Amino acid sequence: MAGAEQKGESPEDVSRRRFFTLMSLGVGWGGVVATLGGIGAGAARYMFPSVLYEPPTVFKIGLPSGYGMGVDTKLKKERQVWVVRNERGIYVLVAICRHLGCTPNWFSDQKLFRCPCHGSIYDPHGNVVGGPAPRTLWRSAISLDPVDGQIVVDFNLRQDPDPVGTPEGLMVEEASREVEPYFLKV
Amino acid sequence: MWELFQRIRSVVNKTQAFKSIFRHGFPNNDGNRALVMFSNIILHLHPVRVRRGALKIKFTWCLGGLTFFFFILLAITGVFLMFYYVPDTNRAYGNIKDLGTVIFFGDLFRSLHRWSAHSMVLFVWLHMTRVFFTGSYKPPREFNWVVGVILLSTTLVLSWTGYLLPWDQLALWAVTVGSKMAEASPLIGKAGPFGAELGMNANNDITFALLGGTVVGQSALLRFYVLHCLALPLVTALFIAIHFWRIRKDGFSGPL
Amino acid sequence: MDDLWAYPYRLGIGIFMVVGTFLLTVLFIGFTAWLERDFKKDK
Amino acid sequence: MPQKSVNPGSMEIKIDKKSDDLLARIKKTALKKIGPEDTVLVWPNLVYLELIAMMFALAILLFLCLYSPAPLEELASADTTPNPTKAPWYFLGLQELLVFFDPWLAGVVLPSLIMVGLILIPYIDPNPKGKGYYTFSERKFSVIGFSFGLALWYILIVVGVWFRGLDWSWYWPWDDPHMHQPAGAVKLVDLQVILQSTLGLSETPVATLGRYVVSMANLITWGIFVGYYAIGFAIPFLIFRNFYNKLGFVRYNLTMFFFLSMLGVPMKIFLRLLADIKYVLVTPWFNI
Repeated sequence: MAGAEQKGESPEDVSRRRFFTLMSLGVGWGGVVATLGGIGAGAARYMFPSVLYEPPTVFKIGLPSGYGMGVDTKLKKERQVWVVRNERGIYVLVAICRHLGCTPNWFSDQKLFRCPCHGSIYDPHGNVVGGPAPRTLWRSAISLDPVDGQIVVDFNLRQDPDPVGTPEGLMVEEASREVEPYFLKV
Repeated sequence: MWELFQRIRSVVNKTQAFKSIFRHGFPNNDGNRALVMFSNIILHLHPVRVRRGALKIKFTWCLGGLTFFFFILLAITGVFLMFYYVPDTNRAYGNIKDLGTVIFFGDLFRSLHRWSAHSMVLFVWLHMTRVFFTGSYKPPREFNWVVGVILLSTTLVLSWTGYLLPWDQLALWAVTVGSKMAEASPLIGKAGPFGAELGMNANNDITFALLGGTVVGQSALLRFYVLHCLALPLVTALFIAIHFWRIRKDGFSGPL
Repeated sequence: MDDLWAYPYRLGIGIFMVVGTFLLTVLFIGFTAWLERDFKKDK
Repeated sequence: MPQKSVNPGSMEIKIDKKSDDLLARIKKTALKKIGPEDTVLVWPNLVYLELIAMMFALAILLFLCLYSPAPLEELASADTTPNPTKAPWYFLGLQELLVFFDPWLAGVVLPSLIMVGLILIPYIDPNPKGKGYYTFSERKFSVIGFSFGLALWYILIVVGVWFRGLDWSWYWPWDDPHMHQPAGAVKLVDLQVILQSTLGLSETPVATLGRYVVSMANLITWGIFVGYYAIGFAIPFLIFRNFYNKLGFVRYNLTMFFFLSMLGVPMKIFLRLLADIKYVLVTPWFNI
């Protein structure tokens, strides 16, 4: 409640009563605002759960010997990844279209990944050869478990190089992608 | 500093935006103090003036007001709990355990929800007692008393349905006891007098309708969840509105 | 009648309930009467 | 209030006869006029008091939350029943009644009687005095009656919360709560059986209504039960006649029915506690 200024008192020399009124108002309402602020901040923090119940993002996908040449789609449904082997080794592509996150499908006859949502097309290396996708497919970090020799995939640790626009599409030089920890020379 | 603030304030007060939001100046003069009552949706529950006796706590003890405060608190904390609670018999208990352990402020919101629930039930009883002892239910306010009794029963059922949701042993068996009582109701309960005569059995009596089955299980949890989170709060809010409306229209009964 | 004070405490429960109910009734009535006097004093 | 204003060149708002009546009617039902002299502005006085009350209540609630947070027992399992199983505190009064009454009485009929009785209070209380202020002297019967009912409700809750332990048997605070009480040595007997043995009545049934075999003792128990209500209705009618006149026939019977039922609850409890009577009245459909 801002009391009206007493008549004839210039704003500079604020009276002692006025001063203490302002101070007590400040402390009082300051306390209220601080408390509500604290509860608000707590409530905001409440919205971010500390424990997630999502499927684990680091998982094993069996021995390297279990995967033949070319694209293997057996883990796409359960883990949303493709395991690809070429002459030099193995890499794991993440089955998430870089345009808007749909799951593309592998067409072995055409040797292409095609996204059903907006028609993005990727080659087996993950380069964009058609459609609106802005970047190439992610490759997850993979390593060999020293104990049982299985391939361990870290789904959220991904290789995402900057592609180069070429007539054939958005390309990334393959040699630069086949590097530790996204490629296993097995 | 002070004049700067004053200058800003005078500028802001004149902007179209400010004037569209607040249809009255800062209530530091009687004119605005009356206007603030007319133009504010929440404050308009109050009359512009009350008798001096209203300010004394010794009449109403602020019981009705606090009951309404608990109801609002319950609504707010209830919404927060709903962000994490799933009425599924396999997950409900886990959600509540999470709320109590890993979710920041989760235990606070749940305890606050529980304590304001118990307080609301207690204060509804005390409020009813005060209204009886001051004879405030006498004509022309009889029906407002009836609305109060309806509010009392919805509060009890709200609290009872909420009791089941954590799905721990206390919850499950406290509610099973309650539903067994319903089974014994005459005419519509299978175990009640004249129930069997009317062909009531485990699959069509009142308890079956209450639990959505013959045992307190998933469907019972879901029914109680819907009743607790949506149906009953709406009904209670509706009757609270009627209750407040009649208080304003009939005026206070005492020296208020 | 066996010992009324032993379990199941029949007499004990009976007395407890009678005394409890009586005390609470007097408490509520007293509260009203006290408030009645209190408000008469103010008027 | 429709103002009377004349805007040049636009629709003119007139107050005609019909709206006058409307105005009059609105004035009659509208807010009770409060004289300006003994009133204060709601803003800031009442509004700030409400804010303080709410903050105070919130402070207490937060303290309670820290002091005793919401408990969580182990996961619900249908095969193990905790001992004792207690309903929330506000229903423990009913659960306590279950010890003394049949489930249908304690669980359904009594609560409904309470609710209906509460709803009827304004309609059966003819006393115009005592409106809007605390008074006992002017409203003795209603205050005593209500206080007694409230006291019963609270004492049953107190018993249910603090004095009931394993197997829902009675535990004094000094009893060991984890040790089961010895099995109840008392054998409860129906009133009609007591009558039969004491008065030596014959077993032969007086009448049979389908499943209901009415023996003489049973008939007497009916007499006792109905007699209780009949006497209850008659006494105030004969002795406190002005009480009856003030109430009128319908209100009197309603009031007495609820009052006698309220008195009946503790009486039944004591019959069972002190006289080991299980049921006053036994029929194949219900027992009281």
